[in-house]
Amino acid sequence: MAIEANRKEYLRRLGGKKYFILGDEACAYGAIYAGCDFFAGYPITPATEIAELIALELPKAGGICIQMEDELASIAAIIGAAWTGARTMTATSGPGFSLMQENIGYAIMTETPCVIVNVQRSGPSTGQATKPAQGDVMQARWGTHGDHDIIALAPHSAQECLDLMLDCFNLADIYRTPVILLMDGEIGHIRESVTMPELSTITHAERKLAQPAEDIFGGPELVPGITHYGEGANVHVTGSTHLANGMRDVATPEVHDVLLRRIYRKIADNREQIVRTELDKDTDGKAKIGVIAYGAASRPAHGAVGRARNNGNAVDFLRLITIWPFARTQVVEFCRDLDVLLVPEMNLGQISREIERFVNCRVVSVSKIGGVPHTVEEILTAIEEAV
Amino acid sequence: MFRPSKHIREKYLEEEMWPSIFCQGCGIGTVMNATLRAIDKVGLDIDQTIFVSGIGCSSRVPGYLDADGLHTTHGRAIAFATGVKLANPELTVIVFTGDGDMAGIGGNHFIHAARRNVDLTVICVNNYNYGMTGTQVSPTTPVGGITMTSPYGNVESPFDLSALAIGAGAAYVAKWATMYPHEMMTAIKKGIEKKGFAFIETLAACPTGYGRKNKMKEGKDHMLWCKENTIGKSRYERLSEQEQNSCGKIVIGELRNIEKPEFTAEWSKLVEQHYME
Amino acid sequence: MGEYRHRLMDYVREEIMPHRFCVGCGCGTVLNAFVNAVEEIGLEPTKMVCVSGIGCSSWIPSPYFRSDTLHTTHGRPIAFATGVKIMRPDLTVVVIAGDGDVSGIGGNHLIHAARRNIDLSVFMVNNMIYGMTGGQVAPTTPSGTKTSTTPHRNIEPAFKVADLVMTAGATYVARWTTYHVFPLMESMQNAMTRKGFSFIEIISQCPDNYGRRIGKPTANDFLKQFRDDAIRINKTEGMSEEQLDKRIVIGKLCDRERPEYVTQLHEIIREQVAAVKREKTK
Amino acid sequence: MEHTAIQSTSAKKHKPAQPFTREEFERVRRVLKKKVQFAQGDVAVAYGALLAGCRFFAGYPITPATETAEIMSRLLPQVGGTCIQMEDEIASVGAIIGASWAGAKSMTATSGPGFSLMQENIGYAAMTETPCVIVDVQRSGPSTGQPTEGAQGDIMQAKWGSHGDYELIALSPSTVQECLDFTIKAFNYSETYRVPVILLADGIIGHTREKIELPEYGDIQIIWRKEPTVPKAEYQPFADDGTKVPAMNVFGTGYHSYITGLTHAETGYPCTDSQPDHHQLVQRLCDKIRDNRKKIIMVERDYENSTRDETVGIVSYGVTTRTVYSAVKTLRQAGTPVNHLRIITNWPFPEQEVAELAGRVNRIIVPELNLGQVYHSVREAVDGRCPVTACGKIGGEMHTPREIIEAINGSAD
Amino acid sequence: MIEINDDLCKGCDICIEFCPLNVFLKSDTLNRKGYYVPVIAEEDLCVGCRLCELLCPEFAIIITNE
Amino acid sequence: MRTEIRLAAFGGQGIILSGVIMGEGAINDGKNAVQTQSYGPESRGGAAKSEIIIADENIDYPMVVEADCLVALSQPGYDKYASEVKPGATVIIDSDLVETEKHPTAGSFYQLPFTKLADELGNRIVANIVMLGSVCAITGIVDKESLLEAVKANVPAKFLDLNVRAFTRGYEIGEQALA
Amino acid sequence: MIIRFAGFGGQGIVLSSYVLGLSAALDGKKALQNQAYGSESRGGECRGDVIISDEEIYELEPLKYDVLVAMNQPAYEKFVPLIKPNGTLILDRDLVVADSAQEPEGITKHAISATDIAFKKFGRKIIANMVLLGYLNTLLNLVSEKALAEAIAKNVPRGTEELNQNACQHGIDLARQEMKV
Repeated sequence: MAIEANRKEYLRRLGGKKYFILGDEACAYGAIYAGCDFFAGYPITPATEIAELIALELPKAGGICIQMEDELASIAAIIGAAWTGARTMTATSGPGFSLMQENIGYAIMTETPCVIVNVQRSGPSTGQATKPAQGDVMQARWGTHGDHDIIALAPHSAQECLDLMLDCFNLADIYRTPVILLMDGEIGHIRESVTMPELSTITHAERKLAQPAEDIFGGPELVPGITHYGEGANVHVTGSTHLANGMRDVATPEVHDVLLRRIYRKIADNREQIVRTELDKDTDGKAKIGVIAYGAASRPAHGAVGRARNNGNAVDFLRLITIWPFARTQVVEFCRDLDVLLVPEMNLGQISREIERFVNCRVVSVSKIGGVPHTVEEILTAIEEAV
Repeated sequence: MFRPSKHIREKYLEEEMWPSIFCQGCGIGTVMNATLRAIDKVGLDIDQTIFVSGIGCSSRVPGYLDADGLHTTHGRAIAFATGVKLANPELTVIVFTGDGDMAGIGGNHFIHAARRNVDLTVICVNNYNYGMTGTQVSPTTPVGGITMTSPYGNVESPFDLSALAIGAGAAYVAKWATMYPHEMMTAIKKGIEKKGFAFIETLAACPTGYGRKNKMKEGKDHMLWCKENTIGKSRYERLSEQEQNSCGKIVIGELRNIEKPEFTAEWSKLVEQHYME
Repeated sequence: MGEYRHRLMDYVREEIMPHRFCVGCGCGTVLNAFVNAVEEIGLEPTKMVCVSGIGCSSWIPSPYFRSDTLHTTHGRPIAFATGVKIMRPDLTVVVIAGDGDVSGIGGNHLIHAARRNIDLSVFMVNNMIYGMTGGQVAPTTPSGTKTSTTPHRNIEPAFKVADLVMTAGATYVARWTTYHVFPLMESMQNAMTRKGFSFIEIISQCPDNYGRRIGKPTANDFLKQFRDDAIRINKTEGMSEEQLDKRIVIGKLCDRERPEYVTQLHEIIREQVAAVKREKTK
Repeated sequence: MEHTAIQSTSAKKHKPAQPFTREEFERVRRVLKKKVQFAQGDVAVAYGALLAGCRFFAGYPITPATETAEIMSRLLPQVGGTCIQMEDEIASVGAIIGASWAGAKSMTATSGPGFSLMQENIGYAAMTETPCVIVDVQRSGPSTGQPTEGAQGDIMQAKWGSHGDYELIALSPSTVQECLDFTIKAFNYSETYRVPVILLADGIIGHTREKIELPEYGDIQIIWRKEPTVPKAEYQPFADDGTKVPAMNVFGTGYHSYITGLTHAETGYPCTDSQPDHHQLVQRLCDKIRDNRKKIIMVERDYENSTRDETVGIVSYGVTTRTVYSAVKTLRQAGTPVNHLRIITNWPFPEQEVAELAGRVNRIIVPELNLGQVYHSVREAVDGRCPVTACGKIGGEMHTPREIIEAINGSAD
Repeated sequence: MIEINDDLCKGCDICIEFCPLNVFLKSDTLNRKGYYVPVIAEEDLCVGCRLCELLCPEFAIIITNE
Repeated sequence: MRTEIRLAAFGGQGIILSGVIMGEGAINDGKNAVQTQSYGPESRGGAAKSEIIIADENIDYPMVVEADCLVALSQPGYDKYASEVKPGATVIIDSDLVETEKHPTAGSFYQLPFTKLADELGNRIVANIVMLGSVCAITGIVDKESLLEAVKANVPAKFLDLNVRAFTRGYEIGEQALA
Repeated sequence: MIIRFAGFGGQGIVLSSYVLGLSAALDGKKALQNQAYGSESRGGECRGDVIISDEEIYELEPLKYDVLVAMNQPAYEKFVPLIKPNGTLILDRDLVVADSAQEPEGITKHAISATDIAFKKFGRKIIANMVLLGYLNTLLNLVSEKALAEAIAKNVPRGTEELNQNACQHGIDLARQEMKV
């Protein structure tokens, strides 16, 4: 979407600067770059820093930040704001994310573009409040009731927190769906060098607008155009099963079937357009061992792969940037010639189970919980054991 | 007024957990102190006293006590406590909570429990901000207050928690500050003895959080501020209407004490009528 | 449809009329009063956003009122509306929902919005019951009443929601019934034209799921009671709480001024944007 | 008289249902009246709960689960229990956890949107090992979807809906009688393993009326949580006695236990800074279910003696099973050998049982009232042994037997 | 002039009960939904106070100035 | 022997209760029965459907595939389900609320004034019980006494007499129609 | 190079690690900074880690480190065994009683009276961390002094820039003296 003048002014000042900042803070800057107009949140460790920086900086760029009375209200407010045409987001962590589940379902059902950042911490329940984890991966996919699909991305560095925010907002607008940035407390709470991009290098996807009198909840396209509030179209938005024109019809099975399958397919059918991975193939191309990781766990994993190669072992490495929809094709391709696949994660093996569904090689979950990320050494040991 | 606290310490504190996580000058300790003295005065059987809390600094209190404690999810302490009380009405249930926990995320449970008049004693440490997460704006942050999420000054009006409790129907409501520990203790004692929903709001310092950002760097700064900015209920009532409107002070004291049917007692009557022999 | 067209049909989504409220349901009357109020003040429905939650009265704007409408999750309409209002302060944002929705599950959002004094008009249709799910006890159900989840009797006192909202800090609060349609309409006009958080509690009837249980099976039973029990706020002086408990206090309960939330929020943004500009020119 | 009903059942003994005496049971039976009834699934759930000794119910109205709350509110006072309608679902699950610690077997019932709201506190119950039963009468979602239509769309949510790693137990009934029986089972599992148990009913079975028969004393087993036997000073509320399920005290009995959703040591006190402690705790929470999967997992097998090449497999659960029974009969009459595996325990997932089926059939189809959820778990368990086809249906109507037969005939191509 | 739309009416009788001048009367005509709709008994009595119009939950009554 | 009955009406006409009574009647007969329903979120006036399956054996699939008997108390209900009946099925409609000349495939077709009859009895709320009586007489699926017992067990005590009269009246009309 | 600062909350531990990491970033090196602290805002266990490297940094929370700056006794006792062989230990002599038996063999140990200096020379105990930071940096030649000065200037409370710079400079001087010796 077009950037308004105030924000251009603000971003021009930032462009090219290098900051040594938290992943959380980079995420907040990313949101400002992405044109976030409205942020609503509620304090929760370790995501609070996002809200704090946004509260400080977003007004300077002409955007609005509000702290709501709880997480339920936060996501409700950003959905409401999204229907006025605003780019909106909230940020939270596990317990707050659990509270948001009902309204995430609402955003999916009403095809509301918005971004939800979940800085994952060690659970279940309040668990280790200040410690990182990757335990909400499956929750991001299945946390709300009923059938749906979802887009979720996982950054592995502070810089990527910024970069992926742009992707999140763009994907949300392109596919008219809530997008989840699955950060983790580790990446959120490390400080690294982050380069603020030049304004000219930023691309903003356009939210497709519906033609007058066009249906905004159906029609021939998988992703219908949207019409915002206040334009005289008398838009009707409901989380109940609805017809293409937005009117509620909760009794006709076909209406539900058509609606839900389209909402599901707009992500499933576009999987290849959405999915991003990062591949580091062993130069020999003979590797029989592979490692797949994402987010914080991918850092030591990548380091361990490098060390293993130095020790003379051929190992391939694939990093999942997009977690949902699942990078099925890429993972199957990656594993085709492997004997063993290692999947280090900071949970009890959530994605490794997902991978197991699609590949034929042996999948070893290198899981670690308790709020401390893997060390390079630990993953290296796992690789060497696999050899 | 205070006797040496050794007695209280030995009687009620869980040694293993001390020292507490509270910052220097934090008001929570004072409130806990007053609470334990009140319990002692009432002569509660500590075995039959359950402490329930949510999430936040003040919600850590039950962890420091040698008693049954239920440290729950954010904002839900009163809901959990309702379950405890209803399942076993003979227990004394005390909820320890903070402004953000109780009136922010948990505001709904607060007003509904007050309406139902469930026999709980809710002690709310109001320190004007979310302290544990590092000083964010809360529903009690004064207008203009600086926090990490209101860096340009808070534009929202704060709740008067006690007024809200009265509006929702609480049977006993008192507001004090850590500046007035003895009165606070008496209020908590009356609250515990009250058959019904009792709410005791205590204004407290958060020197590291709200205090530091708002010129009350030390615990005592807040206490002095309270001295300046509060007025006893009876004195307030003696003022003319005009004076009341212009004095700009926080009214403290026992704000409400009424009798009304209590939930578990009413339920017992119901059971009495319908119990199938 | 029928032999004539109602003069206010332009304001409703005619294609889905007649509406689906039960016989004699007060929601229809509230919709009627609301549409009249909108017409009376000449408000363009295209300059309005109506937000509602889950429950029978949430259907008043959604789908029946022809404006932009947001039909949200249970209890959350005020939170959704907050987002809409902040981003589009120029639009009139109205929340119409029921007692269970606004003061039951959504009580927290209600008191916080009142505290913030955000420029919303909240019209709460209080039929004293959860009607859509078939008649369960609500926070507004009078004590002693038998409902489907208090089959023996309700032992909880009812919320006086308007009074609660007042203590939470709302700047305009009124209470009317579905019998008092003319003052209700006028009050709605006031609410929608003033700045700040306005709350109108509309005591309404649910003949089917509430009335039948309490021996008031028709709308008229309720309306007669509303007519007889109602007492204007200015006539309550000197009455004891006990006496008042038996009556329905109607009228404007408060109308006061306090800075409005969204205006101040936007003020901060103007200041900060200006500060960035100054910094640049420096 | 028993004004004391509340007190005698909880305060004095602190064991509302333990021992669940014959006298108590008979009282419940008297309250429930006729032995053979024509009742709804939701009602049967309430009956099951009362027979299992449930003495506390907290809920919030939601279609299609409301009837359970209505029955509980009518009958609980008659047996001396307590029922409250809370201000929302978050509070409801909070209250039942509190009540469980105060010594009552407790339950709530909801549907999709409410279930989503409960997720945070379900995680709390898992973390604090609080026995409680949550009934999710699934309806068509996401969001408000089709409120009055049944569905099976919350299966994955039941396992993954709260944040972090945890295990719980979920059962799905297919008849009204099973709504009753499995609710009793749910309480037994929850007391045995100190875990929240989800009864995954659905709007169809919840609102269907069928013949049920109430059990008599001695017909069923009622289990009460393991209580501490060590002296109070030595008691640690989360210490593993070798079974991975710690003994549980009740509030007000002088054990002075501290219960927190934070990562805690065996004493119950928080220790959020230690990686090994967290690992040990969460691993145990998961293992206590995983290690006992043989005892927990229930399936129903209907296998034929036929060669693998010609046999088709069907995996079903919940109400969909009813259609499959019909389809299987027709298929067999037409000469198609079918092996039917019905999953009763949805979580933990019966991986071995599904794998075993995969070894007997040339393909498996999974009919369910969603876009394919258990299908994923089946495919994972089958692990390439045979092709697996999803056969999802959404919109609020059940598959017809014909649709399943067509899906099977279609999947052969 | 009073107009009643029979198709919209659900026969709740509010207009009959609360018309200050008893303009309406219950009929024995069932409409398509099975409700007995009101009829205008004494149109001349109507003073156009619009109470029935506003009270009607169904938008079934309209008073015009004629 | 499996018999499928479908009742279609507006919400509020009491057909869900009718279904319950019919099912319970079958249970009283010693048979198995399943009763299901669907209705919109509004309490009154929406489309409502109640289905009963009665069989001697266990009932697997609990839904109606092709109805042996359709009873329609509303025009939309009739329009929607008229075509989904077995060839030769019994179709019964309320003559005041459903307009149709005849049913194309029905084996037998009855137009009976349930609502009117109920009004004559003094309360239209018992139209559903009148209907039950007629259905009982016409189809004979459930024994009359068993069904009457179920009626008595499911109506408020103070309306017991009215309901019994309604049932009896319905039964008479049904018998007359058969004749 | 992996450096851990450890002490209790309120000693400026996180700030020290942040300033050092930022300096390295300003020098154009790869730098990663991480912290851990308990739930309490003050007085709890607190640590800040910095990793400085010319190459990509993969390790997020290393188990062993090259340098430990210990600012209280519990931190010393907890982390001293985790110093790599040939690593460096720097401690605040005023707050830590060293016990050689616990220390891994081969490490180099430096002790200065940072808190005492901070209080006596500059009147503020709180800037002991700056003394240690300057000392550490010069001793091990981690980042350029220019970058360090810039990082300090940007991140200490307004009005205390000079004080902090002076404290840091004092640490630098201490190290220089020591190295000359």
